[in-house]
Amino acid sequence: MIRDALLVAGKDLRLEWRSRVALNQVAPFALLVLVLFAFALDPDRGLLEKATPGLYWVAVLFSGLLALQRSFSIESADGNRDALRLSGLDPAGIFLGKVMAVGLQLLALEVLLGIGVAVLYTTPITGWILLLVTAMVATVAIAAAGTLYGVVAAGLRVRETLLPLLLLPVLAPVLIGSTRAFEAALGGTPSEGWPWVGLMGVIAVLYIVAGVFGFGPLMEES
Amino acid sequence: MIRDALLVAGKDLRLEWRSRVALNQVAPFALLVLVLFAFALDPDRGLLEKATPGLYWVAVLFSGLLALQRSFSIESADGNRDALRLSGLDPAGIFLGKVMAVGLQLLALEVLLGIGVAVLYTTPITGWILLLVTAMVATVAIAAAGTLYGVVAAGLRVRETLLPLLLLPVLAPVLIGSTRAFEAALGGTPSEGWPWVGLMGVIAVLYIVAGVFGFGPLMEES
Amino acid sequence: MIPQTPTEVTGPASTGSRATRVLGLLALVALGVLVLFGLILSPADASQGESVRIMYVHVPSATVAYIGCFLTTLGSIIYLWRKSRWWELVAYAGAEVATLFTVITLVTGMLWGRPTWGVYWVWDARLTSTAMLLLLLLGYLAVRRLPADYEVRAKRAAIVGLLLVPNVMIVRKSVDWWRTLHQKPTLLSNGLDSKIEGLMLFSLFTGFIAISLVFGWLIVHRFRLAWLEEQVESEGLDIAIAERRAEALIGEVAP
Amino acid sequence: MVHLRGAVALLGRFPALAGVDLDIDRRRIVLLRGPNGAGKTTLLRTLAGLVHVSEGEAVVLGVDLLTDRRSVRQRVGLLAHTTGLYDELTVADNVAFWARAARAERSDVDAAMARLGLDGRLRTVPVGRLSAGQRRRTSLACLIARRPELWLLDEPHAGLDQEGRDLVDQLLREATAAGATVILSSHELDRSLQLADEVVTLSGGVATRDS
Amino acid sequence: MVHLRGAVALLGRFPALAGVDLDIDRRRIVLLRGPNGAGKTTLLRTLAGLVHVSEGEAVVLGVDLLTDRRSVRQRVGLLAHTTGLYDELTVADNVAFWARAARAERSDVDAAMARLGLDGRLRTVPVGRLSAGQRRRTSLACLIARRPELWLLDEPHAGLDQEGRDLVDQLLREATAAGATVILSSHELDRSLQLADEVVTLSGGVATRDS
Ligand code: HEM
Ligand SMILES: Nc1ncnc2c1ncn2[C@@H]1O[C@H](COP(=O)(O)OP(=O)(O)OP(=O)(O)O)[C@@H](O)[C@H]1O
Ligand SMILES: Nc1ncnc2c1ncn2[C@@H]1O[C@H](COP(=O)(O)OP(=O)(O)OP(=O)(O)O)[C@@H](O)[C@H]1O
Ligand SMILES: [Mg+2]
Ligand SMILES: [Mg+2]
Repeated sequence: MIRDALLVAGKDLRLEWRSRVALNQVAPFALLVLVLFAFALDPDRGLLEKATPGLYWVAVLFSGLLALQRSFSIESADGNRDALRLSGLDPAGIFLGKVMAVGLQLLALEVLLGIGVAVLYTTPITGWILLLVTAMVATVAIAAAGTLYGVVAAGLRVRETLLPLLLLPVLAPVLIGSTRAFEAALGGTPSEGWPWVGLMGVIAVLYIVAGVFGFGPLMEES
Repeated sequence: MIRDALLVAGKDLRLEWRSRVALNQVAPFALLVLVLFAFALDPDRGLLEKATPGLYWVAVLFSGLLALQRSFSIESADGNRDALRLSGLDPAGIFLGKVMAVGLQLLALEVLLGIGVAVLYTTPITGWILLLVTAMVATVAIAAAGTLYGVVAAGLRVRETLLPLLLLPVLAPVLIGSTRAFEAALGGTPSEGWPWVGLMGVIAVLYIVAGVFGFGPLMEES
Repeated sequence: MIPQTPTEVTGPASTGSRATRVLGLLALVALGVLVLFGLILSPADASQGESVRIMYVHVPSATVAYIGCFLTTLGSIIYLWRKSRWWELVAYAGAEVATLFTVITLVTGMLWGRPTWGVYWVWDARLTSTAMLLLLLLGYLAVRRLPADYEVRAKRAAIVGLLLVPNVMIVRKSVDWWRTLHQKPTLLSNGLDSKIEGLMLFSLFTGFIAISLVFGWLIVHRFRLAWLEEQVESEGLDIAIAERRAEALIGEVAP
Repeated sequence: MVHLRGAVALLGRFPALAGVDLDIDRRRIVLLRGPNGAGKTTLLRTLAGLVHVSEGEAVVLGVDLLTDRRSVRQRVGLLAHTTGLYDELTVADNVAFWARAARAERSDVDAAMARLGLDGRLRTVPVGRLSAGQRRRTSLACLIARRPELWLLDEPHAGLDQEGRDLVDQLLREATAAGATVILSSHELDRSLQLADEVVTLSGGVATRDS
Repeated sequence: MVHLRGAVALLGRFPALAGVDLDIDRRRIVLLRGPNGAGKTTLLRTLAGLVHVSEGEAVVLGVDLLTDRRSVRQRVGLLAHTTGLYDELTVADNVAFWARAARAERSDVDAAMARLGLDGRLRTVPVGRLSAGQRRRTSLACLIARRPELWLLDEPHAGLDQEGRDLVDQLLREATAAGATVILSSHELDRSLQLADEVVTLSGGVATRDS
């Protein structure tokens, strides 16, 4: 399983290396989302600062969505699904491999967005440990849920529209949790943040487990 | 040109009629975005109400993006671009046809989101004429710019990521303009809104002209 | 049998010439003069203190970034019209260098904003429109660097580049009607009156000259590099054709 | 009809056509053959005005491809490997759209579908659910409804059953009888050598005419 | 090896296989033929464990397809029309990925690529830029590197040049000599009738064995 996961992750990252889509397109888009939000809200200091954690995570979510779509558009070639089913790769391995590749790209995005937020919204940063742990856990949760639902949407020619629809409600708790945890960290009350991290940890584990067992049947259909 | 435009628009709408992607997926997504925003911002009444026009248009933008991606995923079948080039259809006609089909779907989305906003955020609605004209003009601007950049991104297997990157900064003025116009309408000072409508009209015309002339060369390459 | 890739073919090895070396030298000298006047000779500003020295880089950078954008749009128009590769490369070089100077403007502006406004960033009209400009440029570069053939990338990028300046103008105009904190035009609107003191004004002009020279040098070199890559490619073409034809002979021996 | 002299076509940097000489008269059926990667598909796409000719002479249907590719396109019909059909639309919708885009009459559309056996149950099946051969037939129906002056067919027999193959041969003979010119590529030599008036062998991007 | 009795397979609501009886022994080369839409592709996909059998009996390689499709899949090799290759990765990357996914050795991968003539310039070309036949060869290379027990080939000759066709015949003969079983569909009867030990004709989702 681990071997298969590494094989798949390696393939995805090599493809990214050759095509540089995440680098040239997803990363600028992430910054864009930040700027856009600032447009939409009145450029009134107080409001923006209050909403920073929420906006950060909404931005992560939207650009993460793009990274996920790319991850599945790779697999959308005609007959790719059949090829994977015939390949002998362990479905759990495929799942973990894609989670790993997406997770790595997401982490890079989050660092970038973090810098963007810190600079653009001039938020003073405190509570490092909580921030880092929150980011890690939330990333795993997003990557796992995204990959699981990604395969549901994949191969239906409606990926672009279906994936966000499936994913956003599922990730709403992650959005709330990570926002609250960030607020706690930035607000100097980390102890209020940890329960949220715990919640997201539960979600992450839930989706990893669901993916490891559910990916097989999902690839199975028809 | 008009004949070709109608042929293409008819084909797109028929395809939507058969597959119901916009109806079953884009529309729920649009509502979802509204709900998500309510989550991300503190569910503090005052803040939400103040930000309603901005959030409405951000929601229109994101779900319009999906509708556009769908419009081009239709054309992404292997060899479709060649087929269009050989078809004898006037490129300007193809452009206008796709703008028409997307525009109609966008208008439907806007009505839906309007109802959503009115209900979810309990915003009292005033200044009907300005609201309607703003929506019309903004729709044309979004559809025209989106279709033009859609074909720039089309056919390269990177559509999902490239289109938002290209489109969002271009549409930022539309976002600002329509938000301000809505604010003016809802705030009871329509006269402040009209200059913004004019600005969006300029954008719409710019992109329609660029599309009518640029679509040919864009389909030409290689 | 691994065929030679076109880049292994040797061509003119340098991107410089006598003229550009002189240009580079001038740019260096001007930068030296700028450092001398900007950091040492010119006085600190009455209200802004030492931080005013950032202006000598900030303002010229913004200006040349605009020039770069203009070059991109111009090059794109001519490429679409005349299919001129030369102009396409000018457009590309313009966009890359404009991106660089936009970043410099943003960074210097932010460094300046901290002591003057107390924050690195505000959602002010000019700042926001500068950020948008950067994003538009990144969009152009993303298209120009698509993993596809030259013609495909060039044509699509040209359409984006064509709309670059109009877009910048629209973004500019739309945010101008917003709230503004940034410096209003001081130089031209007020003429050379007492607002800027003599030595500061001279330093600023030195800044313009130095940055413009650097800009020119970068554009010329970026363009030359791209051009040489093109040349090398087309030189590789004859070899490639010969190799391709050789395939045929092998094919005929064993049909 | 077709006149190429030293025509070079690049795909990316690769000279898929490395100096092709070719002259074809009206009403001929010409077979292109050659090993995989020889450039047959590229040659057909070039003649259809889809690939840019970067060197040499290239005149098709009296139009110079170096200066004007667009006006050639509407007058040729290309049967390619990729069909460009919309998977979610039915067979009838697809044929109607593509044929009417090329200004074909309604009656031609129906005749073409009937000719290829697409007038029964298959009419209302979405193209995405067709078998390989049925899909190919749909593509062919779009083509014949257009009545092109120059037919360019990339392995037209591939995927079709015996009856379909005979039908293709017959369609091509009818087309030349009606004044059109036909160029096809094929790896199925038995059948296509019988069909063709002339044979051109492509290899390494260069063409040689067989006696 | 293969035992079907009254096997029914639905695609959507359409019974693409409407009660197929079929028995195939080890080391045989079996040809499936029949008109377009007869169900050849569906039958091959069913035997590969990709399509659900809703009625009847179906046993492949000793595994009952009605209860366990997954364990069959790793032991068969399917050459389909759609290749599932990653367009942006090179030929070598693709073959390596798919072959190693099936636990093939590095040396087998290289041998397979050499066998299909993919060891020269083509190694490092992205698959999206290959010609139709070259793409097909890449797909075949993935297949032979896996060394399946049961080979299922959907029109294996299509798109290949003369040398490639001979190579396919040779590969299949070698495979049966090494103990594998081969089932192929084809519309190219001249060649495949010579190759096959047995011929099965499919029509309207029903199979009949030719004497
Ligand atoms: C991130 C922050 C900043 C950005 C993105 C930025 C951007 C720009 C741009 C684009 C221009 C050229 C405007 C034009 O010619 O149309 C400019 C000019 C200028 N900036 Fe900034 N700026 C920033 C911060 C600052 C700060 C903090 C100051 C000083 C208080 C400042 C002072 C000036 C001045 C004096 C000019 C010349 C104005 C003129 O004569 O037109 N900028 N800036
Ligand atoms: N961008 C590229 N880089 C390198 N080689 C390329 C590129 N694009 C195409 N090729 C090569 O150009 C040739 C194109 O051949 P073409 O598709 O015309 O062959 P064909 O004669 O139709 O072959 P087949 O019989 O396999 O269909 C192939 O050798 C292919 O590998
Ligand atoms: N969802 C569906 N609804 C209706 N008919 C369907 C559906 N899916 C498949 N079919 C039909 O099932 C049949 C599938 O045939 P299959 O692809 O197995 O044919 P084949 O023998 O391989 O034909 P070919 O020689 O053309 O490749 C076709 O007639 C097709 O139209
Ligand atoms: Mg070919
Ligand atoms: Mg079939």
